[in-house]
Amino acid sequence: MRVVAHRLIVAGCTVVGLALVYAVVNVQGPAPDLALAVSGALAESGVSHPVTAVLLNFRAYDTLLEVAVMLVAPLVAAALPTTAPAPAKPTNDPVLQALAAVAVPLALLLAIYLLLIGASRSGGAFHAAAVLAGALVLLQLATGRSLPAWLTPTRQQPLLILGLALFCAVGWLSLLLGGYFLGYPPAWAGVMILVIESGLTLSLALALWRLMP
Amino acid sequence: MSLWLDLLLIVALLWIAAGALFSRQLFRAVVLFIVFGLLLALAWARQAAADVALAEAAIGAGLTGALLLDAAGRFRRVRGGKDAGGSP
Amino acid sequence: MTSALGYAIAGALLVAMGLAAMLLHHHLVRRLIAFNIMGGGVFLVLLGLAPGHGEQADPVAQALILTGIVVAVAATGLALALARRLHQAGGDVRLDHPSSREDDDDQK
Amino acid sequence: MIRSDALLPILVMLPLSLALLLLLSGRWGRFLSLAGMVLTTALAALLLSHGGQPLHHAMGGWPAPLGIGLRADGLATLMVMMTALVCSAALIYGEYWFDGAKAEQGRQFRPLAWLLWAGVNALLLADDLFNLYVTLELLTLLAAGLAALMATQAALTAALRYLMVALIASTAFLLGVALLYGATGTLALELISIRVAANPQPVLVVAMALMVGGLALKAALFPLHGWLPPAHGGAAPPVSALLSALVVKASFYVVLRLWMGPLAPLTGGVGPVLGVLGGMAIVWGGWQALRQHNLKMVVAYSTVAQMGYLFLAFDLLQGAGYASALNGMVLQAVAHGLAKGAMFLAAGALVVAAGGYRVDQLQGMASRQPLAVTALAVAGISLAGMPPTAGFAGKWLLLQAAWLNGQWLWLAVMLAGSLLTASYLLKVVAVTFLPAPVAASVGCGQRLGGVALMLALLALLAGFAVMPMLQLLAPVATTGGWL
Repeated sequence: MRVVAHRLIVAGCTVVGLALVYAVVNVQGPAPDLALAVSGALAESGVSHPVTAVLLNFRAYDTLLEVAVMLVAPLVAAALPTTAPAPAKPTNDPVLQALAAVAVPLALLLAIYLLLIGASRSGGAFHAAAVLAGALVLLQLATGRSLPAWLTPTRQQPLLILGLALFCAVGWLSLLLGGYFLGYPPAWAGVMILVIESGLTLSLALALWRLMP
Repeated sequence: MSLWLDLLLIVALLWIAAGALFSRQLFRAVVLFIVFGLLLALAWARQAAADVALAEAAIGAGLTGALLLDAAGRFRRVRGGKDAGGSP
Repeated sequence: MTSALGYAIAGALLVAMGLAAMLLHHHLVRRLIAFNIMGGGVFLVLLGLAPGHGEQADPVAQALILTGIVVAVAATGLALALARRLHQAGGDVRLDHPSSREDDDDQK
Repeated sequence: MIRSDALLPILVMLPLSLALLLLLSGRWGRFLSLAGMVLTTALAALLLSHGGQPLHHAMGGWPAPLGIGLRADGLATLMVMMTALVCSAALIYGEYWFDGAKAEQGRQFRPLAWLLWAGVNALLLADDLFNLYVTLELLTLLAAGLAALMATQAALTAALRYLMVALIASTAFLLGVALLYGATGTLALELISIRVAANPQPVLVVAMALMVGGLALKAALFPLHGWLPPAHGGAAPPVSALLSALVVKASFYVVLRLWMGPLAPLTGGVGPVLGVLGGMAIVWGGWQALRQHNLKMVVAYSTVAQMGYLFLAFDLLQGAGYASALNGMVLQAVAHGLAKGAMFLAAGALVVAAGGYRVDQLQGMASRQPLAVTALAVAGISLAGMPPTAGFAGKWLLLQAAWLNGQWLWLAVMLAGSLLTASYLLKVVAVTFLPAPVAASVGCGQRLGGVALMLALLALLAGFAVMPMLQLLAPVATTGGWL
């Protein structure tokens, strides 16, 4: 019975795979007019890197909702408390500690660098946040502590929602001034994007860190 | 020349993915998944998608890999004493 | 252009392989590996088919994939948070049907 | 001065911003939530007052192919209003349900429920394919998190199973998005419709199968419904109401949107498939609901059956019956949302009062929990499609469509489904009138039942608003939505 089910699954997935390959090979694509539209509007977007322009200006609303998605997991995890958080156990590994002493400050610098160059080259809030979260993981592994003790989960809440809150605030402001949602004035777009991205870096780093057990 | 490199990368991607998906040992599967993430980052870089390559390496391979590694260790002994990972 | 198509085909195959693994395995960690590999395959298709432009890959497709990667890690994190709680409550993280629980799917 | 079409982003941003505020506020959360409820429902009513005139807002001020649009027509407007009513009822109910020992869970429920409200509104108003994907994922993760909120082993297992199924479905949907993007070079729904119509490539059938299949899985269409009863039946009652009334319906709504828009030239062979599966869902779900001994499982299987009507109707969406079928579908979706929400809320009240989940424990409830039993009965009348409810109007229009198209089999299946619905609900309601065996009862106020009754009465009242609702839908029904 079970073997039959397995064979059926394998056969079904083979059919799916063939159908997908057929589709992928035969799709006739149109002219790349959307990419041209992106380069055409790039000058008004406040940044010079097209991917950042799409993420934080042209399709910023997607990014806003995505940050909300990112918020769900830490919130649910907080709502389902495990009985006792495992006591932090510092690994007394001198190599790891030496590594952390060098790598963590470097990661901090790298995160700031990634955040700032996002406007003109590959980088931005998501990459910076991932590096920052990685640094926190390393710190935790090496020393058994990462965030300062006073930053309890309850007190992390404002930091966790900072990025989304900034995003919303800019959106409300643009609406209340009679414009479109998240419609930045071109002169201010660069600054607005940097402010939002800075908040996002901190919040996303914390959210990613909180996914870790 | 570069076409061969792409072809090699594609074969490696599929090969490593098969290992990550169907390896008998859970731990090995997770490690292969991390390797897959790094190869995928390489594939993004080959396709001139630098932003995606960076994110894939940091988030796809790094953070997801770390999460899965922890989980593999945590859930290796399933209730009832059976070893779900299948490792000896 | 041909290599873009090659990556897209690889993506299609990865999706099919991931789907098979997702259906064949019951252990949550294995399913999450499969989910993430399927996701990688979808992203390969997305970029491979995206209308290209110049020396940089389609910026819209790149932005969509970045969003997708973050959503995938959020889903993985949520699933593992639920699983840790379930594990603690004495539940089984192999989400198979109760009737087939005597089989150990990883020992076939 | 605020633009008039700013209403659309505000309908998303107000619930989202409130969710953030609720995460920070302690004691004031309850009042904040109440005020937000009134405000958001008033805004939904304001959208209703536009009378189905299509509203459009370009997010970021970037017009469609480059930016993301929000759009509201009569269909979206009705669904936004239904969402407001169900969310309000669930939130008020939550204030009473999560008290005492469950107060901590209640503090977590509030922001998550508000995020869900924002997510549903975002999905209903989305005019962009990838944006639809992001909102679907937001709803999926929220639904799984909310279903797990009770933190029992059964609830956690059901939530994880649901999450795994839903993630496969999301991946399939996203692959469909990738194919459509590759074929049309755009994500704006209207532009995709135009380009697909201009060049309906056969490969797009694969994209369609992936998207419709993924969404059907998320909407628990037979035979992919197995995850639903444990997840919806095992959650806290206000959560069950949100999941059954809104989250599964969101997936159906996306199918309908795509069906009338981008996928319209490709739907030919798919309608009958959805019709058959929907018909089987009606019969199988109804039959299972009749067999259940657990009250919440009766209600959960009823969702499987009622979603069957919505999918069966895709096969009626053709020929002479097109307009009737569309109107019937939307009315059925709205009526089911209100009635099913009320039913889960009433079931929660009865379970508390009876001290158990079994139907046979409900004896004597008609006198002890009159409000909850009335809510159950009124909601049941709407679900079974009896006049004068909106459920009646919806099912009547669906029958009319089947009649006009000469699809006699579907006519028979839908009538049989109504009989099944009436039987399982009558069975439950009848038990509550039996004399109670022992007087020993768990103390429980009437407030939970009262909230459920309010929502049930709204389902009844919607029956008197059928004509205005059809007027709202008229432009959608004649033009097929986008074009």
